[in-house]
This record gives sequence, structure tokens and C-alpha cells, in this order.
Amino acid sequence: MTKIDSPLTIAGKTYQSRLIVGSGKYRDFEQNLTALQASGAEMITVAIRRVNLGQNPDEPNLLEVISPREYTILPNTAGCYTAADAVRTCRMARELLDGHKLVKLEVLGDQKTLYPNVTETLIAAEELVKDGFDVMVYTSDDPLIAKRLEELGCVAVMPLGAPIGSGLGIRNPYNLRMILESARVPIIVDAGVGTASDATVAMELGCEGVLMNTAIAEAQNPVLMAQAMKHAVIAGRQAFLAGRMPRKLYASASSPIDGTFF
Amino acid sequence: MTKIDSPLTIAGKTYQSRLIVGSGKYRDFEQNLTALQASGAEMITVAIRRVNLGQNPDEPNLLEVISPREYTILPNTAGCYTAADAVRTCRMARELLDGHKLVKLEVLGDQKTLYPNVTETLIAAEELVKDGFDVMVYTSDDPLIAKRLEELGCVAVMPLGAPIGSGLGIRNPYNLRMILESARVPIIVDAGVGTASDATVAMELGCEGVLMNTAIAEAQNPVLMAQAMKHAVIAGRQAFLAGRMPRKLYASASSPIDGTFF
Amino acid sequence: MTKIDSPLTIAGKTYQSRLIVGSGKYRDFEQNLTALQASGAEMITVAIRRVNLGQNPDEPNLLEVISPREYTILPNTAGCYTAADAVRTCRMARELLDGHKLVKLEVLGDQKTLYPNVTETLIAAEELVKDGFDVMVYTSDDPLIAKRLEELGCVAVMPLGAPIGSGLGIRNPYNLRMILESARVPIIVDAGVGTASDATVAMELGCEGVLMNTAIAEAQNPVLMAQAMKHAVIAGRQAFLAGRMPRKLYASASSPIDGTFF
Amino acid sequence: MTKIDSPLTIAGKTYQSRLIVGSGKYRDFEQNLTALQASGAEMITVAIRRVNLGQNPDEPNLLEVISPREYTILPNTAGCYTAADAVRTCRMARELLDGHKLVKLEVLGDQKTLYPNVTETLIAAEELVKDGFDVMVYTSDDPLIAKRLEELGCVAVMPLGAPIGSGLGIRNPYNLRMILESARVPIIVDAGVGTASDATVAMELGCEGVLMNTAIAEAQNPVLMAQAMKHAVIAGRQAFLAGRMPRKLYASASSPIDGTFF
Amino acid sequence: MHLSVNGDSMQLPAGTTLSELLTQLGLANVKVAVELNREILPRSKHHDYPLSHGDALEIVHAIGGG
Amino acid sequence: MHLSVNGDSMQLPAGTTLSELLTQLGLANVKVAVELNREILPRSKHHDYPLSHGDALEIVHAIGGG
Amino acid sequence: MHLSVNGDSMQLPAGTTLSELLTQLGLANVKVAVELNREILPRSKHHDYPLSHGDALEIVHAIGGG
Amino acid sequence: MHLSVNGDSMQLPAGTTLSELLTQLGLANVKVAVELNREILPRSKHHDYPLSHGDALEIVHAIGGG
Repeated sequence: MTKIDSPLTIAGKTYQSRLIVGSGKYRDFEQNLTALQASGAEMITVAIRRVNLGQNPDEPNLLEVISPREYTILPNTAGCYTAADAVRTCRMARELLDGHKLVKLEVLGDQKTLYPNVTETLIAAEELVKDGFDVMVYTSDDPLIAKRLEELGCVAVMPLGAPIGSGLGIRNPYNLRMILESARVPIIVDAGVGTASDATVAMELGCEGVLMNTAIAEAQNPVLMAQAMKHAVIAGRQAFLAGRMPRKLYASASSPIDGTFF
Repeated sequence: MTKIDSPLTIAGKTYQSRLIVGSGKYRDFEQNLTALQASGAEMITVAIRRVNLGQNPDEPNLLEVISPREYTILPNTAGCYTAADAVRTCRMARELLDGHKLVKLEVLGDQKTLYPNVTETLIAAEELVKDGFDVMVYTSDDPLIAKRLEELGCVAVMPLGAPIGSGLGIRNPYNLRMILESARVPIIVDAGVGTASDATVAMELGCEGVLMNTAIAEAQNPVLMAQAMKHAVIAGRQAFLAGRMPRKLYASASSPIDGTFF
Repeated sequence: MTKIDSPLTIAGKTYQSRLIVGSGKYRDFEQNLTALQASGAEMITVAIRRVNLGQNPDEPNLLEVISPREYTILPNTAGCYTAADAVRTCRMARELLDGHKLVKLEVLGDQKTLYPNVTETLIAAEELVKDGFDVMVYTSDDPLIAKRLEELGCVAVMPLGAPIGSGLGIRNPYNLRMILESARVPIIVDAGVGTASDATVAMELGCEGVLMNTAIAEAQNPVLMAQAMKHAVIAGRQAFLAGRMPRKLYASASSPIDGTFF
Repeated sequence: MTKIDSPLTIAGKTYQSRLIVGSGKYRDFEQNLTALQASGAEMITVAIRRVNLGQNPDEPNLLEVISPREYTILPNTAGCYTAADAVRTCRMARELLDGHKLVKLEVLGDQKTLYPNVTETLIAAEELVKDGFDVMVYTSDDPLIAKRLEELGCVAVMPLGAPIGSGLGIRNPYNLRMILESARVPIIVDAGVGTASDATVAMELGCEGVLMNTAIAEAQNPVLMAQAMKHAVIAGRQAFLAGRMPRKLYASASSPIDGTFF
Repeated sequence: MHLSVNGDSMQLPAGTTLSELLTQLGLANVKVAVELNREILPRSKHHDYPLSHGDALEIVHAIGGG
Repeated sequence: MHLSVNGDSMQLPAGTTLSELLTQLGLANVKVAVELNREILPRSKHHDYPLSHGDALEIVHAIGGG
Repeated sequence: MHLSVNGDSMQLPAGTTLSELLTQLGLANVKVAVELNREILPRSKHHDYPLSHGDALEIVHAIGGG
Repeated sequence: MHLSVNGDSMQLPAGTTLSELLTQLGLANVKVAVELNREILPRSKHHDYPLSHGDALEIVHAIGGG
């Protein structure tokens, strides 16, 4: 396998795992960490939010449980509906993480659909790249927008498979194929995966990786689903590299026809 | 995982792997064995055919390369179009394998579609069970026929996902769901799998295992596809056990909405 | 159109409409008749049941509302789970309808799935053909069973698109294509249609007609849905005869590229 | 039917037909006109191109064959890859058609995929609306962009079903549903339709109309396919208004269970 | 005499004919098919057909079905 | 004088009018739109409109398109 | 004597045994199953089993199949 | 003096420093980022940074998100 595949490389850093996970919607940090370990992921997204004033100072902190020394922390701009808010959030994240440059940019259109706002995303991506960030950008499956985000200097382009949290899988593989055909940076499916086969399908299309949160965190058994996703991404990557058999309307026998004695 | 799942049990024997592979269509025994090892499968199908008279006595023999001591050999009745031929083939297989009772029954309708002939299959299954065989039976996705084969005493019922060698995947998951809802013996998808995600989908439906030949043997890189299938079956089984998230037309945010500072 | 197509012919009688409807699940005879007229169908199925003793003698009778002089009445064997019951029902129907020979044979497996019992269906079909009936037979989408029913002398073979009353559409177009490729009698999709596009898809595959009941009777507006189905069947038939454009992953401009002035 | 439905209204003009056709890719004007008449369409797209200098003055002209007095002519901006070219083309069209204000705006991204360039489309739409045009705008299935085009004052928003000329049908019904849920102007599927059932599906989703060119012009029999599309659009509209039956995994009998005599 | 009609047992005066029974049941002018002891009894024979003790009759008609 | 018409350069006698040019091109009775130096020239002004050296004309019509 | 072996007719000296035939066919040490006149001939009986004129033998082994 | 901290208004003695405020809020040893009047205030400057009347502070940390 290693002979055939090369590791995923983002902003100069290589990753053995092609699965990126989130840290939202878990019962507690403990479950989150166990699922993270089960998934084999090396990168995990976090959100940036105000501290609660008057909180118990001994209350554990996410980054104490999931250590930036062990995992690549990917701060996101979830909740931002304008380019300005997204850029401001990334700068806060960089300060919080001691100059960390890698961010997940997402600028959404509305709270109902959480569909990406591609025009605000283009504006924010350009400003963040200028400001020295390594931008992994969440976007729709519009192949022209994906291409422009690559041309603006994003280090990874992350089209949706389906809306955030929908679990509807890869709704439009044709658009992903168009995006993949001309891509020169890693294409990572972000959002839409609902179960293991969705991740396998994304990888079989030729994506470089898959990012998911809800599919693991809201499974009845998140830790077991995390294991499933680990295998699903490996399976899809290997199947893509192995080259599938052709489809036929008609059958072809797997056992030879010669030599029958009846 | 092991805590949660129990191993696949067929005719009283347990298997850690839920993947069953074939031995047809490989370049040579060497490639077949390497793919078998990569797949992690513990059971492999073989066909029964006349020896070539005047063959070189030193020519290697399949059962010398793939040892019945290491793997469960599953002789099939491929090429049989009548119950009588299938029963005769199973008896030859039992003699050949020193009293081995486990067989894969398949009675096909015609060489063009290789679609199972369910009426002949019912006749052969009844006779083989009476004669003491442990019958794993290949059939269509007709839920009534599957049920009757179970009632006749077959140790596993193996409906098709799509025609043999077609690689079309799971064409009718609804029928498989009907079969699974009332099954009391292992249901194993046999035929139709074309790539890794097809196997994952079959397992996510709740099947106990997957049997495939062409998808591995006719991949551009059979050994790598065998690895992919190993992971795909594990992924699908774990996802089935973990319980997937519900599908929603609408999105739901993975990051909290409270605490935004903009 | 008429120049290109020839009318549907069943048991020597021709029909301009390729839509066959049922008479079950309607609010009343009035709604049933109005929907029948809106659908343009010329053939309608009926069930054979015991008269209610002590019923009001003036209570209208289905065959007084839907006249055998205007419509071809197709008595069915709904509710039969054995060949014997189905044959007995057909004989009662023939007596009731003054020697009428055309029947819809259906033998089901259980009340939960209403999936056809193909082995009992084969037995009943053979006996009914011997007894001089013109048999339109409901069956699964098993291409071998469909072929044998044709060979037994059925005048039309009617595979399911999906289980009776499910409205799941054409679940397995591949099997229908196999059935159609070798058919020498009309193939009519019976059961599974849920909305207009399902009927169009069935006809585009090359089926000679579509039979439906629930899709019309349980629509919110049955009469309007009956009109929709009339158009849907015509649309699918014409599209099949017209020969669709090829599918392409890539676009091709509908307006010429030459002559632009910018 | 007319009681229940109201006609399609665009820019204050009503249309009985919900099918809009193109005039490209036909063998000749004669075939184009015959197909147009067979389709029942009342609106037809045309392209604006340079006259060929030195052409035979007696050579027939499209607008002499397809008369603006009988049909609503919809000049398009096909071939435009910038907002500026599209606006310029619309002004030429308005002059050519004596002040005609209705145009089809399309700004594409590249000649390979013909995918719409949504950012240039937004710019052109705004300028055209300011300049007094009634803009029917071709766009992707991005629900946010569709909403903004509506807010800019376009009289109809026309998302793709699949890329122009691909014939792949409605690739992502989920996005169309999101667009339809909040739309206040007619949503018309433009591009992607390959056969009749694709048009029916688009209408069943609740679209107000369908625009197509290649599916008719490149059918083996364009005139017959035009008839098919006429029926397909009516069928889909009526089915949408009639309200389809619910889908069930399980069957439900269309004939009563009471009163059986066996 | 006792008969079974559509699964219900009925008490009828000896010598009752089928046509009398059908009239009594309000089915004189209704299109029905009749099975007597599991054999079809053709409509042509209904008139004056004598019923016997222990006969099992099935009287059916057409109703709505899919 | 030299003009550009639909991208081709043409040599015309000084003082040629647009209507003369259209007639010469066989377009006198054809429904076309004309752009002169990237500005629409309304049909109402075509008659006797004097062309000048260096003018760039675009003459368009409607053709089949999707 | 004449026999049929896997569908081919063979000429063998009278009294040839099955083990002799298998040796002659190079199958002495190969794992095969033998059917004699459509009845399985168990491996235990191969040794010295006398073949007769007109016997029909099927000799099979396992090969790759799906 | 009055300040706004994460949108809440706070009353603090004049001359309070940022590090004093963070200590008072129990955040002395918590990994946070601070924005003062919409400009990032680098951690290196937190110590002894004097707050002023009307300052608007945003104090953020990382939490679970997808």
C-alpha cells in the first residue's frame, strides 16, 4: 500500500490518515477523545467562542484534553455569515494557538440550510491568504468556485457532499468529478457524510480526504462509528488506487465453463 | 468491537472475517494467494472440473497452493443448470475433499445472464440437505424464495446484489431489507459487488457477510482491491452496529451557536 | 405518433391506452369512475368476493357503474396465497362475467409484503392456460420466471416495479431490461408506481404498459393524478420510441460558438 | 385541471404551456418548427450572432420561420463568459427585436463544462434589471445564489438540473427543493433534461416549468420527443398538484381482504 | 334443511330452489356467480335448481380491487 | 475609407451611408441590429446615416440557440 | 478393452486397475475424485479396483472458481 | 471605570490591568485570546497592560466544533 500511495500533504505537513474529524456534538470531552483515537484522525476541528465569565476555573479545557502537541488543531469559522467575521475569527484563533496558521474557512448563508455563501467565502479566502494563513476552505460543489479558491492560494478545497449535518451522503458525484479533474490542491469532502459507505464513495471518486463531525458524534455508538469511518476511508482510498472492475449489464462467469463433467 | 460483535458462525464454525472470496479469474495461483492473504478472508470458493488428461503431473494444484488446512474450502456448483448436476457436483466435491460437507449451491438459468434458477435451486437444496450437506445457497433477492431456502435447512442464504460479474452493486436494497428482517440464518450478499463501497453498503444493511470474486480478481490491482474489500466489510459491519445518524433534508450546525463574539 | 407506434394488443384485442387501472381504495364508485375516465384507461381490474347476505338489494353494483360494455374488465385473484385458490377464483370470475376469459393472475406469499409467490404462480398459470383462460400474470422481476410464464402461454407478463402499494417506483430497472430483451409477449409493469415519473420511467425502459391502483386512488386528488398518469404513460412511450439523446459527463453547447461579436 | 392550476406567468404574460424549448442543434428550420409545434411550447430561445457577410440574401431567416407574432422569442446570451459581453448581447437583442425586454441571461465559466459563472451572473443580472430588462436567469443549483438573483429582480430563476447538453437529468433534487421552498418567482429547470421522465421529475418537485434544447433536438426522432416532453411536463405538473401517495417499505393490498371465499 | 351460504349456516324449508334462495337474499336481479359444493353452478341452471340438506353455497360478485 | 464590419476590414467610398452598406451586403430587408463603435445604432437612424473612416460595425441577427 | 475417461474413449489392456490407470495418467499423487458409471468410487477403493470394458470414468479436481 | 467584557458591562477600579482582570475572572492560567477594541492584544502584552474606561474586551477560547 505505502509503496503505491503517498501520504496526504497539507501546507507542507504530511498525514497518514485521510480522515479529519470534528469536536462538536459529543456527550463530553472523554467521549470526544475516545472517538478521536478510534478514528485514527490526526487533525481535528475546533470552534472559537467567548469564555463564559464566572466559569469554574478548574473546568477542563478542550485543548487540555485534545493536545495540540498530539493532533493538528484546525480552528474553524463556524457561525460566521460574513467575510469580515470569518477573518476576525481566524486572527483570534491564530493568537489563541500561538501563531498557528492553518484554519478552516467557512462562511455560511443562513442558519436554516447552513449552505456556504460562496461570494463571501471568496472575499475571506483572498484576505486570509494575503494575511499569511494556510486556508482549508469549505465550499459548495460548484466547480468554478472551487477552482477560483484554489487559484486564490487555498491549501485545500473542501466541497460539501450534502448540507452540514444532513447525513445525505454524496448528493452530486458528477460535480465532485469535475472538481477533481482539474484540481491541483487536495480536495476533501466536508459535510454530508452520514454513514461509512458515504465516506468510501467520496474516496473512490478520488478525493484526498474526508472531514466529518455529525456522522460520528450523532451515531448511536460514536466510538464504534469512528472505527467504521477509519476503515471506510482506507477502503475507499485503496479501491480508488486499485482501479475498480468495469460495470456490465451482463454477467460473466467467475468459474471456467470448460471441464464440466455433466 | 469484539465486545459488541460476535463472529460470523456458519455450520458451527466461527469466522473472524466476514469476507468470502473466490479463486477464479486470477492471473495465476500466486496472485490468487497474495490477494487471499491481503483480503483476510478465511473461506474461499473453488470449482470442480475434469482433470486434463495428459497434463504435466508436476503442474501445481490449486489445493496445494491454497491449503484446506489454512482456509475453509467452499466448493461451488458453478456451471450447473439443473438440480441433478448440482447435486452430483457436490457429491464429487465431498469425495474430493475427504468428506467435507460445506458447499456453495448455485443453479443458474442461462449462460447469458447467469441469473439463479430458483425452482431448480429449491429442489437441489432439499436433496443436498437430506444427504447431509451444509448448504450455503446462492439465490435471487426474492424474499419468499430466500425464506423457503432457510426453511429447507440451508446454513446460509446468499442473495445476489446484482448479476454475477456485473459489478453493478446492490441494485435492490429494499428486497435485501425484507430478507434480513425475517432471516434466522446468516444472509450473505453473493455477486454484484463491484467496488469497496458496494460491500460497505451490503454490510450496513445488516448482512452477515459478503462473497465476491470478480471485483477483486478483475480490479487493475487485485491485491490492493483485496485490502480495500477487507476494510470495506469491516467498515460496513461496524457502521451497522454503531447505528447511523438520522438523515435530514436540513442542516444542523456542528459548532454551537452561542458564544459568538461578532 | 400513430404512424410510428402500434396499439397495445392483448389476447387479440387492441387498446389505444397503455394504462391499466384498478378499482380498489376509492372513496366511492363515483370517484372511481371519474378517475377511470380521466385516466383514459380501457381496462380495469376488479376483485371477486362473497356478496354480503342481507345487503340492501338496491345498493349499486360495481359492474353497473363501470360497464363491461365500455371497459375491459380484468378480474384478479387478489387475496389468493395458493394456486388452487387462484384457479378457483378465475373460474368464478368467468362464470360471473358470462364466459369472459381474460384474468389477472396473482398469487402472493404473505400479507405483510404481498410479494408474489412465483412457484405457486407457475402452477396456477399452467392450469389456467390449459383451462382456456387468457392469463395476464403478476410476478416478481426475476427474468427466468418471467420467461417461463411467457413459455407457459400467458398473454402478458406483469413484473412488479416495487411491492404492491409501496409507491417505491421502479426499484430494479436492470432486471426489467433483462426481461424486456427476450420478451415475446407484452411486458406490463404492475405494482410499485407511486407518482407520474415512475410510470414514465417504466415506459421509457420499453414496457408495453403500466398497471396501477394505489398511486391514483391514494393520491390527495385521485382524478387529477389519473390525468397525470395518462400523460405520464404517453410521455414515456413516446420517449422510448423517439430514442433519447446520449448521456455525457460533459456539456455541449446548444448555441453555436461561431459568430460571436465579443 | 384549469380550475386547480393557474397558468405560468412571466413578466406579466401568461403561458398555458410550462415547456420552453431551444432552437439550436436542429437539422434545419423546418424540423425546428415542426418540433416546436409538437411540443406545444409558447416560448423559444434564440442566439444572437453576426450575420455572415456575403450570405445569400434569400437565405431564410430564423425569425421568418418562427414568428415573434406567434411565439415569445427568448434571446439568450449563450457564448458569453463575462457580465459585460452578456449585457452587450442583451442590448443588441433588444434592438434587434424592436425593444423586446425579455432575455435569458447565461454567463458560463468555461467551454468544457459550460457550468454557470455565478459571480459574473450576479453582476450582469443587476445591470440588466437596472437597464429595464425582464431577466430570466440561468444559474447553478446553489440556493443562496438563486435567492440573490430573485432579490435582484429577475423575473424567473432557472437552475440547472445537470450541465448543459449532458442529459444527466436532475442530479440534485435536494438543492432544487431548497430553492423552491423560499422562491417567490417562477423556478424553471434549465439544462440537464435528457428524456421525458427527467422533465416529469423536475415538475413533480414543484418547478414552474422546464427549458430544454438538446433533449429534443438530439433525440433520434426530435418531433416525437417534443410530443413526449409536452406530455411529460403536463404529467409532472398534474402529479405535483394532485399530491402523490406516501412511500412505504411495505405493501398494502389494493383489493379488500374481507369477503374471500377460500 | 341446513345449508351453508357464504360460510353462514342457514335453515331453509325442504325443497327450496336456488332461484327462491337468491330472491329471498335480494339477489334475484344481481349479477352473481354461484358455486355449489365447490363446483360452479352455471347461471342457466339456477332456475328451479333444488337445494339439498348440507349443500355449501358460495355466491360471489365483483367489487373494487387492484 | 476603411471600416471594420463584423471583424472584417472593408474599403468603402467616402460618404457611404449605413443603408447603402446594408443594401450592398444584401441586408436591406433583413432583420438585423447594428452596433457602431460599440454603441447601438437604432434602426430608425439607419437611413442615410453617414459612415466614417475607421468606424467599427457589428451587424447581428437571431439564429438557432438553446 | 474400451473405456470412456472424462468423455474421451481409451483403449486399455484387459484387467487394468484404476490405480494403474491413474498412474498412467500421471495422477497417482494428485488429489482427485473418481466417478465410475455415475457412482462415486471412494478413494479407499481405488487401489487394485478392476476396470471393465465399457466403463465410464469421470476424474475431477478442484480449480479456481467464484 | 466601565468596560465591556464579552458583551457584559463591568465596573472595575481605575488602573486595573488586563492580567489583574484575567486573574479576577479565573482565567489567569487558561489558554485564551484577547481582543481589545477589535484589535488582537498579543499574549506577550497581557502582563500589566492598563485597561481604560470604555474599553471593549473579547476573551475567547477553543471549544468543540465541527
